[in-house]
Amino acid sequence: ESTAPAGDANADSGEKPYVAVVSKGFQHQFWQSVKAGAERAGEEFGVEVTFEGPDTEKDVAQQIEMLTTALSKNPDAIGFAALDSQAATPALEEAKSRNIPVIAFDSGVDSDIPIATAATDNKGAAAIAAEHMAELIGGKGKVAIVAHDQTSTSGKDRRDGFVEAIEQKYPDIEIVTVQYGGGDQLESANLAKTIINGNPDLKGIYGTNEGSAIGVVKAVEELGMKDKLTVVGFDSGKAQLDAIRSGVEAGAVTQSPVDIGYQTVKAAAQAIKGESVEKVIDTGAMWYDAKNIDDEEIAANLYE
Amino acid sequence: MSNTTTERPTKDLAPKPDSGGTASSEFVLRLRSRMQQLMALASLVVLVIIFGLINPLFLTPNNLSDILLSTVVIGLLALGATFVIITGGIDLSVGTGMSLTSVMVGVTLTYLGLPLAVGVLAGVLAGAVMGLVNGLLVSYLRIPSFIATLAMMMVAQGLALVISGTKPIYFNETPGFSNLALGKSIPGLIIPNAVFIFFIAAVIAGVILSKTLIGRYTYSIGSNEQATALSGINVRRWKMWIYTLAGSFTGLAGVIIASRLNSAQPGQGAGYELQAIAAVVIGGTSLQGGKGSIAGTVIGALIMSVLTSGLRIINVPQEWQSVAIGCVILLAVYVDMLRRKDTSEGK
Amino acid sequence: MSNTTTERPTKDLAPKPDSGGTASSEFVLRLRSRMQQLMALASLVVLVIIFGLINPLFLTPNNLSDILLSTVVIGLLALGATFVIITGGIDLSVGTGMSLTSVMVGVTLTYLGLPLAVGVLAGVLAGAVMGLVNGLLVSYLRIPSFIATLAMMMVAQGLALVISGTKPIYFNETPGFSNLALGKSIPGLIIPNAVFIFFIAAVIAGVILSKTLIGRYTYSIGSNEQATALSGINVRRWKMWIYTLAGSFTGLAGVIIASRLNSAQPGQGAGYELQAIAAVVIGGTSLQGGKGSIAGTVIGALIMSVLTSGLRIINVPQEWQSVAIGCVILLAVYVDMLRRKDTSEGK
Amino acid sequence: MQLTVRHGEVLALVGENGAGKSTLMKLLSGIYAPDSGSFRFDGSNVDITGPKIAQELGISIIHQEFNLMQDLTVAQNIYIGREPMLGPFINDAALNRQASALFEKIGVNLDPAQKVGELTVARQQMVEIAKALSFDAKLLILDEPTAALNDSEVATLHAIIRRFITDETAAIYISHRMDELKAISDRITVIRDGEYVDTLDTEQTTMPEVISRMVGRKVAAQIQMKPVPKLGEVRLSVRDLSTKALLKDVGFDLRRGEILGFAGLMGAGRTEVARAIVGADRISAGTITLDGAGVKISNPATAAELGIGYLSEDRKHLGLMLEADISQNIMLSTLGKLNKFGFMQDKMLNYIAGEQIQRLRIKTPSMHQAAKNLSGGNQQKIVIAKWLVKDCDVLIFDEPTRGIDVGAKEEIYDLLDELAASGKSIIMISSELPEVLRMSHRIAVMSEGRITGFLERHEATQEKIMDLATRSNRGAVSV
Ligand SMILES: Nc1ncnc2c1ncn2[C@@H]1O[C@H](COP(=O)(O)OP(=O)(O)OP(=O)(O)O)[C@@H](O)[C@H]1O
Ligand SMILES: Nc1ncnc2c1ncn2[C@@H]1O[C@H](COP(=O)(O)OP(=O)(O)OP(=O)(O)O)[C@@H](O)[C@H]1O
Ligand SMILES: [Mg+2]
Ligand SMILES: [Mg+2]
Repeated sequence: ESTAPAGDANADSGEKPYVAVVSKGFQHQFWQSVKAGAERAGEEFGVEVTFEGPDTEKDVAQQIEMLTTALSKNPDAIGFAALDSQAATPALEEAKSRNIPVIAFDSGVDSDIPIATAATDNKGAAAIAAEHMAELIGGKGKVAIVAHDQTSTSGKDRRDGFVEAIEQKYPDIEIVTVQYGGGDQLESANLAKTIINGNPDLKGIYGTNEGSAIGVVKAVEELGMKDKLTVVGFDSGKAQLDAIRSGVEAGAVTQSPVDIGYQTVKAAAQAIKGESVEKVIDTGAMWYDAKNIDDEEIAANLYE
Repeated sequence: MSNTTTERPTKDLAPKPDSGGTASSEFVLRLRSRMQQLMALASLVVLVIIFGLINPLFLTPNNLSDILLSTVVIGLLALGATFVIITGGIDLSVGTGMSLTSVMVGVTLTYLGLPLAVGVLAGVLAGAVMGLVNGLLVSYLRIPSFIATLAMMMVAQGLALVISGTKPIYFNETPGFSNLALGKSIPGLIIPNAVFIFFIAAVIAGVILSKTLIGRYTYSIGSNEQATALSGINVRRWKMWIYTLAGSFTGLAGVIIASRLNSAQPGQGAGYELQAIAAVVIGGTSLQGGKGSIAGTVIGALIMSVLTSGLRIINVPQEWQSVAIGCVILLAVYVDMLRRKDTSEGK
Repeated sequence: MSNTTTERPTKDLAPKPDSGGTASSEFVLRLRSRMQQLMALASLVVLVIIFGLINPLFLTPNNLSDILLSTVVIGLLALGATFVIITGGIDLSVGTGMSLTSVMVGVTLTYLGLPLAVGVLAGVLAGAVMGLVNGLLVSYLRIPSFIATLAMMMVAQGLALVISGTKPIYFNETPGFSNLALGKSIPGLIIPNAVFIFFIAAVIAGVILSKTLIGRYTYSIGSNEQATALSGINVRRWKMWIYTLAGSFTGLAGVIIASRLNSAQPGQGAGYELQAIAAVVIGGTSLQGGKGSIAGTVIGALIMSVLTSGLRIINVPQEWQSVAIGCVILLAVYVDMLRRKDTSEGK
Repeated sequence: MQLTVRHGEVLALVGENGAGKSTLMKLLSGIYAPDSGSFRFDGSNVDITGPKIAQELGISIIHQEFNLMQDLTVAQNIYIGREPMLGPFINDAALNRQASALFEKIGVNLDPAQKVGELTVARQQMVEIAKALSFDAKLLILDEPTAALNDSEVATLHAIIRRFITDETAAIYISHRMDELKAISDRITVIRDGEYVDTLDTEQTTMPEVISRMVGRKVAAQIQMKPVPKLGEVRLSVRDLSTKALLKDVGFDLRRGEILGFAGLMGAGRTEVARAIVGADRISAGTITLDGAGVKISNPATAAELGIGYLSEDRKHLGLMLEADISQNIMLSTLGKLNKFGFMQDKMLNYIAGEQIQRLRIKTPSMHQAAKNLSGGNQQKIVIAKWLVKDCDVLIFDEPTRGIDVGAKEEIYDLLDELAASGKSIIMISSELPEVLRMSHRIAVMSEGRITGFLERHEATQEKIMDLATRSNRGAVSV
């Protein structure tokens, strides 16, 4: 049903224009939400959308292969969330030379080739988490980070944004350890339990993505330390939303995954038509907790 | 658990004919097979002590109970893998296969709203069916197990995503489900059910492997498949059942992980297979087939989780953790090798 | 490449005694060994045609060239793995090992600012050293190759992160470096250098495997390690060199991926080992050892990349892609099995 | 333990299974290291620490168990470690030429470029022999080289050995076939239980003498051939059996209580007949009738269920689980009957295994010893024991006495007679004509995949058998 349109001039030939979206991931709910947003925009603006992403956010090479194959399909525009901007340069250059507009999304592409960027500032978002953590634990004590990845941009930024914010503003808060669970819930849960067991005076834990945060929540639940530890998370997912509602987790920072996908494809559709697009589309990040979780503005960005 | 084939009752040894020091050499053989497990156990104890010395918090009952809990999933996968590996095969499908079975539990309980017991059964059954398919591929289509189970690994991964619609399935409608793994049925004990389930499964696996017909054939197929076939054993059919049996442990692992996460996560599982196989091999089971024990596998799985947890609790930076795990695995296996020291070349 | 042991010169055949039609059975044998490769090639061609029919864009020179390019890294890893697998071993360290070697290239070129050639050499050398360590572990410490290379996989992963400081190393200061893989040295041809490097490497590997002592002993060790040792061959030393040789292909892969990504990515590589091994096995090399060819491996690697790329270009949803890859791998290997059809049990 | 070999002689080394013959030879060729003692070679003390050293000294050994690389060609196997080089490359053409020249010299027919894995056991043995002779050896050790050969091949081998022996060379020849010793050896050294017993001049001794030294007691000088008993009705009937590879229209009847011998040159297809009957190989045509009913046998499991057992000629690859212990090996075929609700009756199992160990006098310290640690002959007994416990009605023994010592051989013969007398039907494939002649009630002779004739016991002679065995494609006989 969904074979790629052949030929260069789809836009003119009456066939639907085709936007190939290459994301950073596929299986996580976050990326599935981006995909949903992209597809919604596809329907709305009459463009065909394909969406794919590598198995892990470490696999730069696999993503480059996907981007290269996407280019072979002669898309009318490309949406791209770079795992590593530099590594993608040759493929992006090719897109440019073939006049295929590139829309960067998620954390952005460090290059002037993309005509627009629909991104969240991961570092900024992590700083929001840090502020709330600090506030919740009263500005002092030990905290730990369960991160999802050590090498990917999002993994690093969400860790560093948090660490930097704490170091700058809260000298009395000590980050005792940063450990990585690969975003795997089970692994993160085991990991978080070990951290808690190893640091009896721990005040809080921050999980840097959905899987990590849910893992931390599981750990706290399993240890029955609901009221003793402050959990701060990232993104959403049903388990995390439930935890926030029930008070196991204090709150989390959410980006707007649906909006990211939507804005990316929207910009692509505009570019294909030759309309001008905003260079920077800030898809924002906001804090949510049990109090504002059902606010319309927040709820729109949460996924189960 | 007392599950090696090398153990057997002493009483009924037939009279031995023209042998020199019968009783003593019998005893030596017995002792050696005990030693094998003692040594692996010793590695485990040494590790626990070392971590305990570096950080006493490692030895708190809570942490030890957590380590046991964290052994369960890999441990269950390793139990199944032990059977396959003893036949001389390998099973790469256990990781994503586990995800697929947990999705099947989700479909049964959440989508279809069937009772808890049915869901558990569905998970184990799904695993068994997957194992059966592996077995058919390996024995009747004669596809090397590495390839058959690699393909199954990919297919299971894809099907888990397809069936779940690429999103987690939650079990909020089946309230008792998460107690399956995390409940503490034995009053006063902090050890959760999952650990007991694992140990019961291990005992069952051990008994099957050492005391039943399918266990015997598992060893004999691994020792010499052709000779076994020529001895009038329907090797293909038995192999098929062995893979099916192995698959049901994968299924059980799928049930437990679903219960523990209170959700079926379709995207996870890749990479678990290597950990499970590592646990099996650390436990002294030979990838050449013919040799191995469930007790060894349990110890191997414990070594893996103690190592992971210990390195974390003593705050070894993540990047050094994998280096350390690699080295300790080498060391553990090397010590094991030394013990067996069959050092003559060409042997 | 003509690299199977089954091929041999015709001239000096000794008279065969009690066989019916000597010349014809010789011919049949010859034909069969050719067929083996022809069939794998046929699978490949069939795949290409199918994808081409579904989406003509698949057959554009640009896309075909991209597929060749995407074969290079897994292909190079598979070349090395072929040697190890023919000895009857397995190499799980190629994936993360590749990352480690690419980090070493980064250190040499970017951190130390040494000339390009030195960087390339450093990468290959780093791979060789890693292979050497694998070899020492396997042959002198007698650790099963699965465990030795699994440990190396973890250690390499960790070291890559430690050495790089857990961040990518970029090659912006070494301008020519990215041309190594992506430059197009042959005017008028759209195929990038990396592809030629891969094919040259494959030819070299093929010649080594079929025409040199180390190649001969690779087969010999895989066929019967004991007998080889009893024939007065220093099996341990040769095994060590075989692993070292295999490691240098991993090193070359590290150089190429670094050049292609214009950066050394310390975190990636896990999972590549299974793909490389799959390519080798699809190419007809037996995990039992003793049998295999480089030509087969090259075809196996091409099948893998055609499959991946083809499914993407015909827009198979991602969750179905892995299902499809799994099934096609099964099919390809099954067809291969059928051809060899040694269907008798106990044979 | 002591042993002296003189220049220019063939020294036969004899002893019961497990006496230590192979072990001694492995010490001599550097595979095992001695705990104490020394070797003198050509007058000087030598320290043989490895196979390579032995080779360099000029000691060349053919092991009892094959040491061949199945995936390499014949020539590659023979010259491994000594490949002719062309720069950095192996000169395979020269390699094959060398091998061809060698084969011509020693008079064997082998294709240098064929893979060893494609050869029959007998031809693999010829490769081993050729390999040993390819060294410039001064001392040639042959550990049961004829176990897999038939009489004409044995003759060829003996001719090869005689040509090899000069004033500079010597050979040690291990065999359980007493008639060969007379033919080839100059002196005979007897060992028992790892100890030197005596050395006798072949000319001046008799075989009963040698045998009594071996077993340490007097044995009956000549065994009486028992008369052919009255046979029962036809139990197994094979008609028009053909396989793609070799067999053509093989047909015979096997009666209750009958021992049907199968003779033929190596590669005649006797093993193939057995494998085809039990379903180990696929048949392209033919019918098998058992007790009057047609049966379809698709694999050895079906055959076993129907009561047809096959004891393979290649015990190492197709008979034994080398790493598993003796009782596991013996009981392998019977496990299915020894379980209650799937649980193994280990007491029973060990009891039966113990019985068999005693009955066949398998020399082992314990039934839990790994099979690989037994001597070749005792390994063969394990395989036999496996089929004895299975209690099949039709038993196909393929080279059942391969590598078994004289004493044990008699025991096996008695056993076969006993089995036949109790109503079992036996097919015995053997390359030893005296054995075939002695044991069979009737003999089927094969050549090139066909049965070329049947001989009743009273009319059979070595000459008649050889005549039928060398007949090519004409005159195939059906029942
Ligand atoms: N690796 C080993 N471990 C333990 N015992 C062994 C080992 N190898 C051989 N033996 C024992 O040493 C004894 C001598 O064995 P050897 O193979 O030398 O006998 P043999 O005289 O060659 O007999 P055969 O005629 O059956 O070949 C046997 O009792 C055997 O069980
Ligand atoms: N593995 C094999 N691959 C190819 N050909 C084989 C194989 N095994 C046997 N053959 C061929 O089959 C034919 C019959 O061999 P078979 O073993 O049945 O003979 P046999 O009469 O039992 O003789 P023996 O056992 O004394 O060698 C021979 O021509 C042999 O070359
Ligand atoms: Mg012997
Ligand atoms: Mg035969």
